[in-house]
Amino acid sequence: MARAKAVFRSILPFLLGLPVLFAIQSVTPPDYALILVSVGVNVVLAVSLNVVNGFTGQFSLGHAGFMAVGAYTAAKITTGLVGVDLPFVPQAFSDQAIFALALSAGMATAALAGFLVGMPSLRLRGDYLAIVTLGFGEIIRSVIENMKTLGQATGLSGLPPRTNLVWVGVSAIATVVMARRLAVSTQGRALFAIREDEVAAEAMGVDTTGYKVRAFVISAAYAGLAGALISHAILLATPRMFTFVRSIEVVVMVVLGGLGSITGSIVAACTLTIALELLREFQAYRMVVYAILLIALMLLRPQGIFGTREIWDLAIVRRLFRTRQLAATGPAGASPTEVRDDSTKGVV
Amino acid sequence: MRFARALAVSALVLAVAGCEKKQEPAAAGQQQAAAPSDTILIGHVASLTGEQATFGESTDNAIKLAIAEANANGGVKGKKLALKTYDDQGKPEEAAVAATRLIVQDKVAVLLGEVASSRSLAIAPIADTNKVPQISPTSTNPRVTKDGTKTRPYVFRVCFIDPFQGTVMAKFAHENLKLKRVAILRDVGNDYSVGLADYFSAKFKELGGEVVSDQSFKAGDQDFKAQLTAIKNKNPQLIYVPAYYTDVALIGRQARELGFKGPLAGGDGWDSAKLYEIAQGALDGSYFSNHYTHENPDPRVQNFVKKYKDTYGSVPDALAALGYDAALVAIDSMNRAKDLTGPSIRDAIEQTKGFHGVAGNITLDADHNAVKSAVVIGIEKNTPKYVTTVEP
Amino acid sequence: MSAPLEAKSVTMRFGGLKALSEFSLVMEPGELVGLIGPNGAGKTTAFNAITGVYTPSEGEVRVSGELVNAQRPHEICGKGVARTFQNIRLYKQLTALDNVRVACHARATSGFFDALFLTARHRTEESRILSRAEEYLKVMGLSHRRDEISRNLPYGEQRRLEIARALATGPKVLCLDEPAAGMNAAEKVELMQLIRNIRDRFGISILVIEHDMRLVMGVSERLLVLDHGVTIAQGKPEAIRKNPKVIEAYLGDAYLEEKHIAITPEGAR
Amino acid sequence: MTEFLQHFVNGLSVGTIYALIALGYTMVYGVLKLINFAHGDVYMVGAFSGYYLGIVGGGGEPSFFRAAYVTLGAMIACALLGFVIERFAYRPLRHRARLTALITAIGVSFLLEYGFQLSPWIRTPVQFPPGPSPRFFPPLIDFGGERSIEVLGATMPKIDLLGLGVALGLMLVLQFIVYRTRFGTAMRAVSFDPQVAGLMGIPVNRIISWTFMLGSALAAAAGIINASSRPKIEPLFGLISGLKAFVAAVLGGIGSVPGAMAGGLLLGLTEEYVAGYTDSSYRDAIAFTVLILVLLIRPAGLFGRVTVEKV
Repeated sequence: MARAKAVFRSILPFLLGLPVLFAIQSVTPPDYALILVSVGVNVVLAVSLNVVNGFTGQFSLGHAGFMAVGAYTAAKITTGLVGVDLPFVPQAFSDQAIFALALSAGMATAALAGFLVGMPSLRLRGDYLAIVTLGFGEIIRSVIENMKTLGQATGLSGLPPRTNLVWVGVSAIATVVMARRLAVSTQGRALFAIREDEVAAEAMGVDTTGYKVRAFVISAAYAGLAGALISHAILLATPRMFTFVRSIEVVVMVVLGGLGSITGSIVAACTLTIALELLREFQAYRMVVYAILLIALMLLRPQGIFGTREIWDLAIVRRLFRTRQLAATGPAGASPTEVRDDSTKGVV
Repeated sequence: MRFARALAVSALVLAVAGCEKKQEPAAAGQQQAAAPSDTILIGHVASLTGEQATFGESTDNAIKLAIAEANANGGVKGKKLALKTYDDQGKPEEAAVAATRLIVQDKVAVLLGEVASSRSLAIAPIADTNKVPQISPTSTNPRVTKDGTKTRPYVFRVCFIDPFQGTVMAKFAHENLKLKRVAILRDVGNDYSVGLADYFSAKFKELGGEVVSDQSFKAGDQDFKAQLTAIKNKNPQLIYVPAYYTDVALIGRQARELGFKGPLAGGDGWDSAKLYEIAQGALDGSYFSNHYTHENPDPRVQNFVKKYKDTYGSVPDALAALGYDAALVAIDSMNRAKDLTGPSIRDAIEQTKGFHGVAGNITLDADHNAVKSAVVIGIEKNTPKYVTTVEP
Repeated sequence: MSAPLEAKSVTMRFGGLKALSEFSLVMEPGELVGLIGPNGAGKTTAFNAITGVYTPSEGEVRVSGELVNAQRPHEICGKGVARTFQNIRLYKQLTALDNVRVACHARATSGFFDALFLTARHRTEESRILSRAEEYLKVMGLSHRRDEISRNLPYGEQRRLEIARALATGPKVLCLDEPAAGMNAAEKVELMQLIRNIRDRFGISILVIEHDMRLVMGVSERLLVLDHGVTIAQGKPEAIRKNPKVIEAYLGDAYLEEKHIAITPEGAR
Repeated sequence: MTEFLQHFVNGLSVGTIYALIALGYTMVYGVLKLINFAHGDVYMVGAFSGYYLGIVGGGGEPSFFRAAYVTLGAMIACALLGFVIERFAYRPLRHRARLTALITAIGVSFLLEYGFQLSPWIRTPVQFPPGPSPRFFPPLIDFGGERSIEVLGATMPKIDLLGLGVALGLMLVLQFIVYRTRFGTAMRAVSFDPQVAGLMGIPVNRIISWTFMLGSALAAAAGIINASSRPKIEPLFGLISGLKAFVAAVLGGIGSVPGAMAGGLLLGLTEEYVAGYTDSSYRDAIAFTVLILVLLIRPAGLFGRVTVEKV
């Protein structure tokens, strides 16, 4: 019974989210669907990168590399199993099951890549780490460009159209839930401790290297998921989709949202993606406007949209919800009541 | 709890936003193609910014020219044509979004683009699903119009594909130039370059020649001497550089600086006035395959070259010529189509036969590829000179 | 039963410099030992060598009999040696409670998987950590600061919070690096009393670095005096007080203290 | 042997450019601990300034005078650009988290790259912005007769030789400035601890501005030298070079002047030999692998000093 309850609590966000997602899926026209897919994918990317850059304070610039690993793995599986049906189930279900398998495989290989990259590089700090992760990202891309089975520069095309808003939504929820649960857990606090003071974290029994690698692996897995999703939305995986510029875009979202703030990452990912879409009318001026926007936003709110806090920590939002608690606001995941009233609040 | 609440609220907001957004296009969307309006919109997806912006720019310029001409001649079926171009920054995922927006929101009758195969591949499934024909001006990868064994019903191109162009130069080098030993320098990050290089290499070997060195670079590199030194050391008689003029000009210069005296060769990516401006004679004695030649006395070609030059101040490159042709084929097909719905236009495009474009006569085969002759152009005294025509 | 902490002829070399030579110490259970010496005597170096921040160039460090020389600080912490820092190193942006909760993590058994899937183990662990953390805050008299960002605490409370944090790792040996630095005389006396209480309440051994000799003599059962990396004396406070070597080494510093000339905490590394 | 030597010569030529850009990176990083992401684009602007100056003034025959005028002009233009960037995009964020300034740096980088890709607003006497298509950079110096010299069968363009000389000269000048002048002393003080330096009466803001201007001017010089040797310029050509130069700076130990020089040359030579002797399609991958290996063995780069955090 307790076990069933635990399982239920664990999947509750998804149970709540699914009907909403199906509703959204059924009413969204295809043009908005594709935009929403990229919004969702960017949320996955930004929130997962936040685990490394924001929670743990390690500056990684290799997110696109892990996306590529996830995308190519998943694409290989779905294209390889195209036309394969599981017995005894309808074809649509079989397709989705294979896609789920492909997504998981993408996450797993990306996580493995994250482990291989993280093990050596996380000995380095700050900008050195940044440049090494960037280097790894480029190495991954370079390897793909040279592999005949991965289609070299053309990449893999003709992927089955499996990504839909439900998948993207579930992935986004999964990422946010992952980040949030981490933030309020003792493991997450260990990550914050590493960000705040690595020496002191180590002295208080936090295996800093191990935790950094773990954060890196988790983050890479979700990047792989994002890669798999976007490639099955545009039915294509090419090295050009995973350049270091892509990694930089994600870093921009994370910093703009506020390092360590999950809701900040979400809001920044949505805002930037939609803003870029609205700016499409400007044609060549689009990126210029975008650049000016970026500089202006950073100058106006240097701490990011929400700083290290979450949206509900902001005074205006608090008033809106008349939160009981008036104590000083904590940084991401530091809200102390979170664990205590677990019985009612533990859902996410 | 607070978090759960926030999540719920944001989900709600998202849902509401989704519904709201839904309303306007749905309302407007019902009458889609049947709506009597006096303009026909043509969509173009191009890389107006990013690494390949220069190609997107010339294609877009040429398309504008074609549409202006068509409008001056009375438009199509009594309606004026209008062009809507979206930038994709040279990214496939952006191209997909841009294409979707053009089709669903702007309701374009025909979609033109993209220059690069990797981006055309992102657009192709969208064109198919929405039953709006796509004509790519310059995507040469066979997979653009053919998904596995199945031809994509709504995707066409007005250029020849890699297997043909690669073999043209291989044959020319082997038979006309009587060369036995060649080297290849390819742009490993560019599907166009890799495709051409592979087909060239296969054909040249099949003809009994030898590829002594196969080197790579990446677009944006400034220095190619490492590869060229290695190549020169193998003593090839010719270096095949299937890349864009932006890189080829520097490659030519650096090959000469290293003392390589033989010819270089390439494909239609070479065709641009910039090539000669930057190479400054370094490419003299080289050859490249192309769709057409500026020297062609055909008034259509001369007219296009002159107009383009007058409007944009530069000689059109191959990308411009093909962009122009793609637009012309689209306009011609719309004229022939029984109505302006996607399927009708598609049928009309499919029947394109012997169409007289500036970059050659276009006949579309069963796989929606343009079957047309290629010309080989030689470079003498830093100017292009027509050499020969190769029939398919 | 071996001693909770034992250092045998530990030597630390940095290039040609011998920062610590032949440092030996056996901590008995429940013992309160003072480590004193003038600025630059190698006190903090000794701490760093014991807690794994540095790997000793020579000699052995044993925790409960186990050799821990090459182990990393978190491993040594896990074996039961906790420390504070001379220049306070709290997690500045976290609340007081979270600072302590991080330390409770050292004894946690649940992993990332439990956290991400909210297993039963994770939940019991979290509530256990919470109650423990609150207990330590209470012991150190910081309950009222529970939810405040640690950066915003007054100096003295930051010091106390650091001790609470070290205690929360569940140590057998607690190493305090100048816990009274920067406090006034009354606060210092109060703190020393607190340290004694902690020792009595948790039954752990405590090793204190202190600059102020008189103060540390009041609380310690045993003293160790370092000068230029060399242990010049050790024994009961009364004996140390009379030791001529100690007086000689300390003259300058004691003099300074008397004149109330500020000595920056950084000075004694 | 000839081939080996030829590769060496080629590698030096590429490495010179990396080194020159890396010098600017390293200086800015030294004082601000900021990855000036826009540095590669300042390099691009430098080349374009030279291009415009070459067309507007002094057009006509290449000469030493013209080269000097164009180079100095471009250096001044970029110094001003560097000043503006620092003043308006970085200074307001100096006391914020370092990643914040990195984002504005990315913003500035985008602004320059995409701004220069716009189609021209001004058409005479020059087209500005230049638009995306590549442009030919006119020769500034006429070496008369042969453009290359030959050493043991390896050819080296004279312009590359000149570039190497200029780069080494600039490095020595920089080393002199940093270690032998009052300005350099102040710079090092600011680098060590800006707050304390401020308390000691050093005008921190002015020192940082000057450092930025100096770094940007170096980038401009690199732009001109590169464009003279490889006369094709376009708005995005600073992106990759900037990245590589940053790698070079890190390789040499970021913050170190000789390190930047050594890192640049080493990276240039590594790439060259990798591309020349192994599989050139892995050129970038192997260059990055070398970087990673070096950093794993020497975490602070070749010339950087490992700073042990005091506990």
